[in-house]
Amino acid sequence: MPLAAELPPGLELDSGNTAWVLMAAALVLFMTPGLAFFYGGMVRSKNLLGMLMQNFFAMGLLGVLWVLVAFSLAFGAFGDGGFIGNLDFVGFKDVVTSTVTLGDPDGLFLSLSIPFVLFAAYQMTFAIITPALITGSTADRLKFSAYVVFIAVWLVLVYAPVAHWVFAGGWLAERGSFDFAGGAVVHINAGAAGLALALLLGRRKGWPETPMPPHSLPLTLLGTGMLWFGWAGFNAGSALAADGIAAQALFNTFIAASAAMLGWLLVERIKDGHATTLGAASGAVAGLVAITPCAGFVGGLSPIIIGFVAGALCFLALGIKRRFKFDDSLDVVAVHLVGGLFGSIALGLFAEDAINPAIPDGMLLGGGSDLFVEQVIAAVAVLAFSLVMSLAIGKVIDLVIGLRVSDEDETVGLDLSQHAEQAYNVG
Amino acid sequence: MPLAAELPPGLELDSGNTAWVLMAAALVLFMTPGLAFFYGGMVRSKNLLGMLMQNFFAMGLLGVLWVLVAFSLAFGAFGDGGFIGNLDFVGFKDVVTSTVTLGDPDGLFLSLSIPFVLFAAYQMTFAIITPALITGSTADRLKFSAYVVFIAVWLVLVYAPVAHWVFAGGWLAERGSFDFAGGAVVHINAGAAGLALALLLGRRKGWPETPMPPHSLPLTLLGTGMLWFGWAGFNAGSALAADGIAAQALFNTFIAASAAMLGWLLVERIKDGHATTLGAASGAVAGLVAITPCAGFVGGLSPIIIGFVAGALCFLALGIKRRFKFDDSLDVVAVHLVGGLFGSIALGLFAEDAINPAIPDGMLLGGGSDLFVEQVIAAVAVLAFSLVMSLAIGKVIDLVIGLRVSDEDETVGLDLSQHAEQAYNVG
Amino acid sequence: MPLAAELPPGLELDSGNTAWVLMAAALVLFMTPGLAFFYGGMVRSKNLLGMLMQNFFAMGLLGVLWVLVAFSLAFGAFGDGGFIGNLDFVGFKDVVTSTVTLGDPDGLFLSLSIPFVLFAAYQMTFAIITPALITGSTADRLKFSAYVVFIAVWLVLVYAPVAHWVFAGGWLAERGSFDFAGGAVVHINAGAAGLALALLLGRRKGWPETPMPPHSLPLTLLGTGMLWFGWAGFNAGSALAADGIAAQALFNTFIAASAAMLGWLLVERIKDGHATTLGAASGAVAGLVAITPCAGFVGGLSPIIIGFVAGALCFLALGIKRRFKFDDSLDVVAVHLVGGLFGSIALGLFAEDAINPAIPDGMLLGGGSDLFVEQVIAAVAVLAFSLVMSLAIGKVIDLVIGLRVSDEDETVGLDLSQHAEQAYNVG
Amino acid sequence: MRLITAIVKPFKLEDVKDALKEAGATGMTITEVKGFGRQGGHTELYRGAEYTIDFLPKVRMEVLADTADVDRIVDVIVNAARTGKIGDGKVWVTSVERVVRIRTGELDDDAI
Amino acid sequence: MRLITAIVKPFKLEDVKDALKEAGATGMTITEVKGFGRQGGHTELYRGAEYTIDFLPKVRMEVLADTADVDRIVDVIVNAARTGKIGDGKVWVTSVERVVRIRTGELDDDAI
Amino acid sequence: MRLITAIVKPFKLEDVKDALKEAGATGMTITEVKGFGRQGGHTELYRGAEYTIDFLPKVRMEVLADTADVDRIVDVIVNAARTGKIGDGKVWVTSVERVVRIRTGELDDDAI
Ligand SMILES: Nc1ncnc2c1ncn2[C@@H]1O[C@H](COP(=O)(O)OP(=O)(O)O)[C@@H](O)[C@H]1O
Ligand SMILES: Nc1ncnc2c1ncn2[C@@H]1O[C@H](COP(=O)(O)OP(=O)(O)O)[C@@H](O)[C@H]1O
Ligand SMILES: Nc1ncnc2c1ncn2[C@@H]1O[C@H](COP(=O)(O)OP(=O)(O)O)[C@@H](O)[C@H]1O
Repeated sequence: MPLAAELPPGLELDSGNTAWVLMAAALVLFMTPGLAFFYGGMVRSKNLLGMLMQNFFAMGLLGVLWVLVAFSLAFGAFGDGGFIGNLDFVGFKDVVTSTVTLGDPDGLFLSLSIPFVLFAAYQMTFAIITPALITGSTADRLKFSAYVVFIAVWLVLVYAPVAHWVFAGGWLAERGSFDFAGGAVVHINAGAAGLALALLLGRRKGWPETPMPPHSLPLTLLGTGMLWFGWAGFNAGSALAADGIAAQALFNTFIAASAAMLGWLLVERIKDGHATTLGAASGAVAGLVAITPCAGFVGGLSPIIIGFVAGALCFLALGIKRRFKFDDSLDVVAVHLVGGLFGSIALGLFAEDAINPAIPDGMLLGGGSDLFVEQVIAAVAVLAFSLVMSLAIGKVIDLVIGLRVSDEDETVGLDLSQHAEQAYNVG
Repeated sequence: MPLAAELPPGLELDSGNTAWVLMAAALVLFMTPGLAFFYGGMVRSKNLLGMLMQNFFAMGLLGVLWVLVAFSLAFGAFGDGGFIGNLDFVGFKDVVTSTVTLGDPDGLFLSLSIPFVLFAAYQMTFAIITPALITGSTADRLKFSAYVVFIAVWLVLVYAPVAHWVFAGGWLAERGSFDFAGGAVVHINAGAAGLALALLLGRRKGWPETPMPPHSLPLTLLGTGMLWFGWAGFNAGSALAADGIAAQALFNTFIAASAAMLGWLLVERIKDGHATTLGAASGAVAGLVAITPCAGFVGGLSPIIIGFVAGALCFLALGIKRRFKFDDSLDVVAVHLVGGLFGSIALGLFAEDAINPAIPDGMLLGGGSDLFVEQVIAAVAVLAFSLVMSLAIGKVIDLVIGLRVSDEDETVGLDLSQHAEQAYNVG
Repeated sequence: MPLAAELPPGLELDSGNTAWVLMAAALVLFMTPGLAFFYGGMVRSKNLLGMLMQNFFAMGLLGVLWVLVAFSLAFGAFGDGGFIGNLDFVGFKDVVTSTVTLGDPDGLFLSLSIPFVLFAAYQMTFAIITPALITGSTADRLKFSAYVVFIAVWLVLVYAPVAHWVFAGGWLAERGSFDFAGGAVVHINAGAAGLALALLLGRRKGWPETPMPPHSLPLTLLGTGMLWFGWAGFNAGSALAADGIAAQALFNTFIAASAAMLGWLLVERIKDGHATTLGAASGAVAGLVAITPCAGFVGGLSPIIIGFVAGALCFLALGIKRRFKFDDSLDVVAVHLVGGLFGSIALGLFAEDAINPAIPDGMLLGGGSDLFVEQVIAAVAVLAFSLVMSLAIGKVIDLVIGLRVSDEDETVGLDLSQHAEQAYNVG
Repeated sequence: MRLITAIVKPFKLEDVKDALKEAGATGMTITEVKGFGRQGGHTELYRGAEYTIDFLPKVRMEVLADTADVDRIVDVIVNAARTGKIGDGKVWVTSVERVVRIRTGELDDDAI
Repeated sequence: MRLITAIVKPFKLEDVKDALKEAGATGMTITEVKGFGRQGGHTELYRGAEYTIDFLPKVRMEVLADTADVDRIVDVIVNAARTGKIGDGKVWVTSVERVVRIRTGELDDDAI
Repeated sequence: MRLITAIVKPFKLEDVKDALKEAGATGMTITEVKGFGRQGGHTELYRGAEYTIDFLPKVRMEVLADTADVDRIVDVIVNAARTGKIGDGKVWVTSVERVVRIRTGELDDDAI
């Protein structure tokens, strides 16, 4: 692959597109604190700082690792149809402030109308939140040091390759699968890793006999608001332009969350007799997850259908962990893995060429089953890769430094045992 | 009216304008969680989730209803000078990703330089927050099921027509009244509905003898910050462009909030001896409400004057509910109805053609009384329509399923009785 | 100086640039509530509202003063190489919605491609947060009335001139020092004022013997998230365009915060045995402070180095107040003064002409020591001016109305004594 | 002297306080507590799972009183706190050997 | 009648409650408290400064009981609350002169 | 054995704890409570309305002690907690029949 600098230049820099992606990068960055509070509200108060810290620390560590090495492994060798990038952009070398074209203009390529460094920074915010999603499944018992090592290794060995496959013209993209903003790269990927760690860690002391209700639903709802808001940047920003596709993606994102809230609450109401606020929050997030791969590719009432089904489905998927008795504490599997799988595959049904000429029509729009098959292949490939790799990485860390805090530290809580702090000192 | 598709196309898509409205839509969406916390901090903790849920649920239900039917009722038949839209855009049919011109190019029309779907999504965020504003007057005693039915019906029968009158070239627009971002459509409208429901519901148990102080002013201030921030999108986004009018609107919005905070606190300080944080928050919101209709139409020191007077006036308007002994729990009347009326009418005084050529000069700028009269007519029309309709809708719901929770549920609180949850489980 | 209106017009209005600065203004506005929570979480709960109020009140008072007089004192007489602006823009006279050129096109000038009123509003958000930064050093004991007077006078007598020196082509800019987004104007300036007031006020009752741990670290982390997010607008918005420099500034901002978190936590972990969440938050903010002057001027790995060193350095600087036993309650000196000094001076080392042609290369890039010397001069000048002026203003206020609340009010807390409110009434 | 301790429903606190004030009580100390009793708890939902909360919020009041006033004060509390529904709570009386008012050092009956 | 008061570790609350229920206790009242004792506190960090928290979270339980049941109940609590590690807490018993059930006005043993 | 209960001003807690430690007390349990007394409450504002808060924050301390130590401990508390201003609080003493240390099962004086 030629260096970026040797490729044809990018499109002319467009200030409107740049304005939107600047903002989108800030919005996605804001999602990680949002996630911290979304999860943080659900844990017991003695583990709140542990949860917040894991999320905020991802903003520190993963940003730096992204620049040093992971961006290059993900987006180097753009469009090579391969498994992983290269070292061209290590240390953000050649990540210039002008526009560039990445890839092979005759094959898979990306011609930017925004500064290259902005593209790389925008992608950085994805690389931060994806590993942070995992913290939901490991809540209340993962050692901080083990967490630090895990996400560092996982970013390089799992996230970067998967991002290459899908976002950077790697083998899955070349085969013909699509993922607008990360249904597979972000949600299936993190969901599978969450499952792996939940299995390795074992259950929280007392689970499932002892109820462990959320210590502060207002925090969870705050996080939900921040996530929903930020997701505008996540999905509509992925258009890398302020155009009709971005507009459709923004609309789809908002309405899928709305519909998913209704889907979740309806089933909850029927099954349990009440519509809960945690259900509203969880449903909205489930819809946001499911629409992520589809955001710039579907139109009409599709986002409402996708959202509504995702809400109902993810609610029902809560039963999986109870059935198989693994303690995915805050339901990363039910929301991110199931939601991500559903959305990625649903794209094979609902994709609409008229909305985005880059994609063929899905099955329900008369486009045949090719896309659907590719979507399934991509979903399964990412799931399998992430699960196996995460189990392996987790296992090694467990053997070397131990994944789980001691019994006593778990009883005392992560806040005191891992960080020598307490969340609240009111009064 | 011809279909959008048959009208002359819109302006060329402008990426800068699109970038700003994408962002503005996200900002306005973020206001509803902001409102949830603004109100949520003021209720007693046993009713906190009830309040948060009502606001978040509006984001679910009203989004979907907007797409299915309300957008079409509001913006169909654009510029017809009539009472309500049509069914052209039901299910977002023909809500395309390209720009369009709505209305009659020889009469009232809107020629977009942004994707039509973005315009519709942006307006969706207004349709979500407006009914949500009502929850302030009904706090602590409105049944969740009754709330759900009320906002659904109200969106279709009240919000959609009023939006048509004012925003979509309906009869009030045709007469010559102006409303930049929703002084009448949003604030008078919701304020009158809030009054109606407060009257129908009756007082909270114990009001006014028992003090019911805010359970968490930090939440209220958080909501204030979120609202103030989001209001940039609400008002400056209503320019539908990133231009001088948007810039003026943004500035006017911020400075009116500032001045209103000073106005409120000054009167409070004189009357009660202290400047309170709740006063700072409430004053800022009062200013934001009052500047909403004026934002892109006034200049110079007008926004400071409008804001300052609004702050003082809304503080004094708090006395209304005490005088007439209706329990508008969180002062929707004093802040939104009074603030909205004041701002809408003040526009007749302060409007400045030099700032925005679409509007004639107001009375204080030598423009005569025509505009002023139209502003009063529009304000009164919206107030009367919303009040009567809301009373009717609320009364029917009361007869059929009951508006108010049982005494016992009210004592226990909405969180447990309506949602089987508690907000805080700290410790 | 000719009036703006008499100068050559600005560049053509660019909707993309305007979109970004609209958003950036909203982002910076959102930082002040963020700061309120960042600080608010650290105080004891009886002083929480006092802290929140001081920050929110700055949004009211300083906005209005900015319009009435301070903007003109800062940006009038643009490019005169002088000490203070003039009265040309008093009351925002001639602050038009079109673009303008400020200054002398043959000397120091600013040719806007965004509406002038947007530039003035954007700068307003800086003028609000800078004095608000000071509240960290005066926590828990500053009288509200004294605060009000102090920030009003300080805005006019300290902030406006310093902004003129640096941002408006005043003497420091003319000499050849640079400050991308306010390392000197904002952080050194506020940090020195914070030091001055801490010295004048004396120590909180019980400090340092009695531990005064943060009452709510979640609030502090929420504030951190809001600040980090808003800082995108603070630094990248200072490009006043959506271009490559803005993109680089955004990236530099995010990554410096990341690296600084790592720097702070590493030293903390080594020294105290744990990485704390407050450390993560404080480190990130230290990095944001330090990168502020450099944001649009450095590239490559420089932002990582600057951030990392800033994090470690500011952590170590916490010892200063313990060594000299002054009670800078929430470490405005260690974070803002030290971080601002470091960043301003580091620019003399790391500045890169290839990133931004406006600046010469720094020492480490082979640019010689001129820039470095100018950076030191500017840093020292602002520090000295602010310290002396703040001491003087504070002293006068102390003599006239008293800076500090009574012993009893301090014991009761600011919330009740100053605002007749309590933050939390849960249960 | 006696110490009267009462567990009452939180929303009755104001009534009880007012009644005590009227009956001449000059002081009391209250604590937010949680009670377990015949009243049973309630069910809450958490993502598709139901669980029972056994402990309900109650307020615990302590009133120091002259022995002579005890009967009257107990009656006042019982009357003001009664709703007639399960969970109204208990009142109990224990004997106190000594009371000191910190401010003045006054003792026993003078200290109340 | 007697009042049994126990200070226990918070995470033992469920166990103790269940044990009491099994042993036939029909009610109890609990309070979140903080304890200072031999267990010592722990160290926390605040921006480079260490400080010690002397008070640790504990739960205080109050159980009114017939005099005849006291021994059994104390045993049940002690057994259920014991971890064997320092800081397990105390149980103490005081005498109660009178108990009233607010709802019914029942007295003493009937009121428990 | 005796149980000494004290209601003190919150900001005096540290002083009292230190004084007790110095006087050799090995343990105590504290609760955040609210007190109503001669001190009166304070006025708060809520959107143009004034209301009075009758209950002020106080700290309740419980110290189990050998009968022989009671006088000394009461004195220590009273002295450390006194500001001389209204609202300083009360100390009272009740008799305890039995004390058990949960960890060891030790009884009475040994258990304290
Ligand atoms: N044996 C007991 N010891 C201590 N507190 C008790 C006891 N029984 C009941 N309580 C307290 O009294 C409250 C009400 O008791 P409950 O049995 O529910 O109803 P009732 O008082 O109407 O019989 C409980 O929530 C608890 O706080
Ligand atoms: N003298 C005392 N008076 C009241 N409470 C006490 C006393 N001593 C201990 N406690 C309570 O019991 C708890 C445990 O006591 P501690 O001395 O730490 O361990 P242990 O009970 O194992 O000896 C303390 O945290 C405190 O709440
Ligand atoms: N009769 C009482 N019973 C229980 N607690 C009391 C009683 N009187 C006062 N207290 C407690 O003591 C505190 C201080 O009492 P107060 O009358 O205000 O002042 P002082 O103790 O100086 O006379 C009260 O806030 C309350 O907590």
